[in-house]
Amino acid sequence: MSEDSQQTGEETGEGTGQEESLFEAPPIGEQERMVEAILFASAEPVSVKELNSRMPHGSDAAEALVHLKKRYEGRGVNLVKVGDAWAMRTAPDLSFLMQKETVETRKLSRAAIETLAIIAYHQPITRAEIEEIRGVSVSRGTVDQLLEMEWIRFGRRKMTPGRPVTFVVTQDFLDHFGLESARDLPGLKELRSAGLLDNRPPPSAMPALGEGDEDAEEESAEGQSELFED
Amino acid sequence: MSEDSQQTGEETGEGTGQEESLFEAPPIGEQERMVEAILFASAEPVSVKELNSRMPHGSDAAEALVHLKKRYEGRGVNLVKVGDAWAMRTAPDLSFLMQKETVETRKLSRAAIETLAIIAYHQPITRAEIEEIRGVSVSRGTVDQLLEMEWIRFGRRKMTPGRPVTFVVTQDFLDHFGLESARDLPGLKELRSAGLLDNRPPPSAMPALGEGDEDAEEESAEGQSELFED
Amino acid sequence: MGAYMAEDEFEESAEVISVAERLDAEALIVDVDGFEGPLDVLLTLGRTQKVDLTKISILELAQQYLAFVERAKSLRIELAADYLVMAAWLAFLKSRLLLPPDPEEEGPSGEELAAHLAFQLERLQAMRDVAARLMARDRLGRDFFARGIPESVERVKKVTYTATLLDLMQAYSRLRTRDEFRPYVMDRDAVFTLEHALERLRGLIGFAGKWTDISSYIPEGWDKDPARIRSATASTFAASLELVKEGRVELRQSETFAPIELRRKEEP
Repeated sequence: MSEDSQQTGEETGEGTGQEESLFEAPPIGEQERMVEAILFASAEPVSVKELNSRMPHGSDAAEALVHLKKRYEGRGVNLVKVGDAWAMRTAPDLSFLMQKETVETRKLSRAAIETLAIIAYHQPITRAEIEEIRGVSVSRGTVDQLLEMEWIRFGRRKMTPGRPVTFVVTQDFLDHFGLESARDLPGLKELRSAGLLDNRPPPSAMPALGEGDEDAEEESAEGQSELFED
Repeated sequence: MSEDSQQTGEETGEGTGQEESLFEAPPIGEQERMVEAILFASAEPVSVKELNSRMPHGSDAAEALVHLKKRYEGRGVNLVKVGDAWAMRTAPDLSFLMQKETVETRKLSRAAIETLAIIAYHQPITRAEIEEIRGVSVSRGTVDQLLEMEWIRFGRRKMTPGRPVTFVVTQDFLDHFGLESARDLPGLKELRSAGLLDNRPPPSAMPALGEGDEDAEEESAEGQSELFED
Repeated sequence: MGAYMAEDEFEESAEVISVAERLDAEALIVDVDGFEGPLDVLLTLGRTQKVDLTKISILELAQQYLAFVERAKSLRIELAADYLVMAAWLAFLKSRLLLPPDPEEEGPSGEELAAHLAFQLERLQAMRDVAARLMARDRLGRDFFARGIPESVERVKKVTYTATLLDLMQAYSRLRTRDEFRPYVMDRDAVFTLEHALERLRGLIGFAGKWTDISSYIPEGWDKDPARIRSATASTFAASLELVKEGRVELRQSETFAPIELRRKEEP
């Protein structure tokens, strides 16, 4: 190794050197350490010329860089060339580590929970069928959100004209809601006996002016905003 | 390694189901790369806890650190422990290569240096105790300067009359002086075995130097042992 | 401890001190501001004894200190109160050390006081020594260095959505309840189109190997209120006729008003 540096020493050393003979260039392994330390600590990329000027006389930064680059290949930090200078940089595939996530938990929107409920109770179900039950169109955003959460996924296509895709709930969904299977969801009768269905309007009220209608209005407004979200 | 991850595709782990692999810890080699990247990116020491919180679920930063420390042994940059955190630092033997002129080292007064050493070796220590050791009152400016440099901070209050505040040294202090912990302070053992770190209360007729000398009496050796005990 | 000397020795050395000490004291006084208090002065004076701090003669030191203070006074140099307090105390200590112990007297003996002073001096010296060692260590930014281009950690806010089983069931029941009370609303919701019915039947006839009442093909949600039942029944019936025409199903009715039944037509 030291023979190599002896050879290459001439070309790099020529500009600066009056003390050439006094000091022998450090072994290339040492030079590699030096380049490593300088690049690590420098606030800016460092050129080969500057490296040579800071390293002991007779050093060959260019050669040390070749070794160092190899050493950092595939590591969490890589040696990269920036213009005609060199710097150490985090490996691009690890850039996600330079982010600190803060997680905020929010309630699912009403549109999303309704869509989810319909899928859970009727799976496999097409978008048209969901819309049919909800009485309003289902925005892409809502479905995408549920897909992204991995609470629903695509099921088999329906054997009907257009072969529409269906949606089914996932294992994650079952895990989240503590269900063995979607069949374990309580039926309408059970919901009613559990008092979950008694939000019915009083019999005397005019249905058209009742809460059902309000609902529909509210929902369509919601539906719209969903559409503009994405 | 990187070829492998290419093969196994989107998720971090090979192996079983898609949902499961999301929560499978990356291979230890990958974890080592991650710790490397995070520590390289930070000028400040990073605690194991923080490393774990930034790495994928199930990672074991402590183990990755063991591997990484080995990898950087004898390199131009080393992995060093600072309190309960870790940092990458250039090897001290290469200091001659570094550009010191860019680093502003603030001149510390003799009083400040002495006060710092007394705090480091006697922590947690009250102002009165520092004064008892130095035989002179401690100026506000001295303590303020050390606080401002973040080399000392307030510790717990002493359970003595007046519940005086105590001072302890910080992680920055350890980092600056290349100490893994306060136990590694130079000469600590000798001082202790010579009884020079004992809290020997002055006989009652001794002159009081500085203010609150009264509560110096109560100080048991218990205070010291907290930080230095292994 | 060797903190003080025998009396006869002292008498002798006191003479010596007064000569050598005058010069030292003057040198001290010149930069009295440079001292970090009386203990610092005592340490400096102690060094003139040229012995290990553990073997220092406290009596001699007291003598030296008192000479220093006397000298300062004669030079009309104002000493801080701390220095004078120490002088008074050392004078007291000196008398304690020189006079035979008075059994009447309370408090610590002269030897105890001297021992503590020796301890204080030794401790202060030790602290100075380790302070110097500390400052001589390899130091961050001087001997070793941190990353020159640190990368900042970007804060990312991630939102996760959640819902409870109760939310889910309430949402579903809200939807179903609304359907139950849809009958009076004359809107297109009460119309089950022929297209819908055809779509539905086509999807289901694969399973209709046996004769099945076509009313069982009416979708859920259309079997509660009369208007919807009517619409769904009509369109399902029409759709089944369409499928008969296509040759895909067979229909039968045993008598008037009996259920109309449908069956998949077997492949020839």
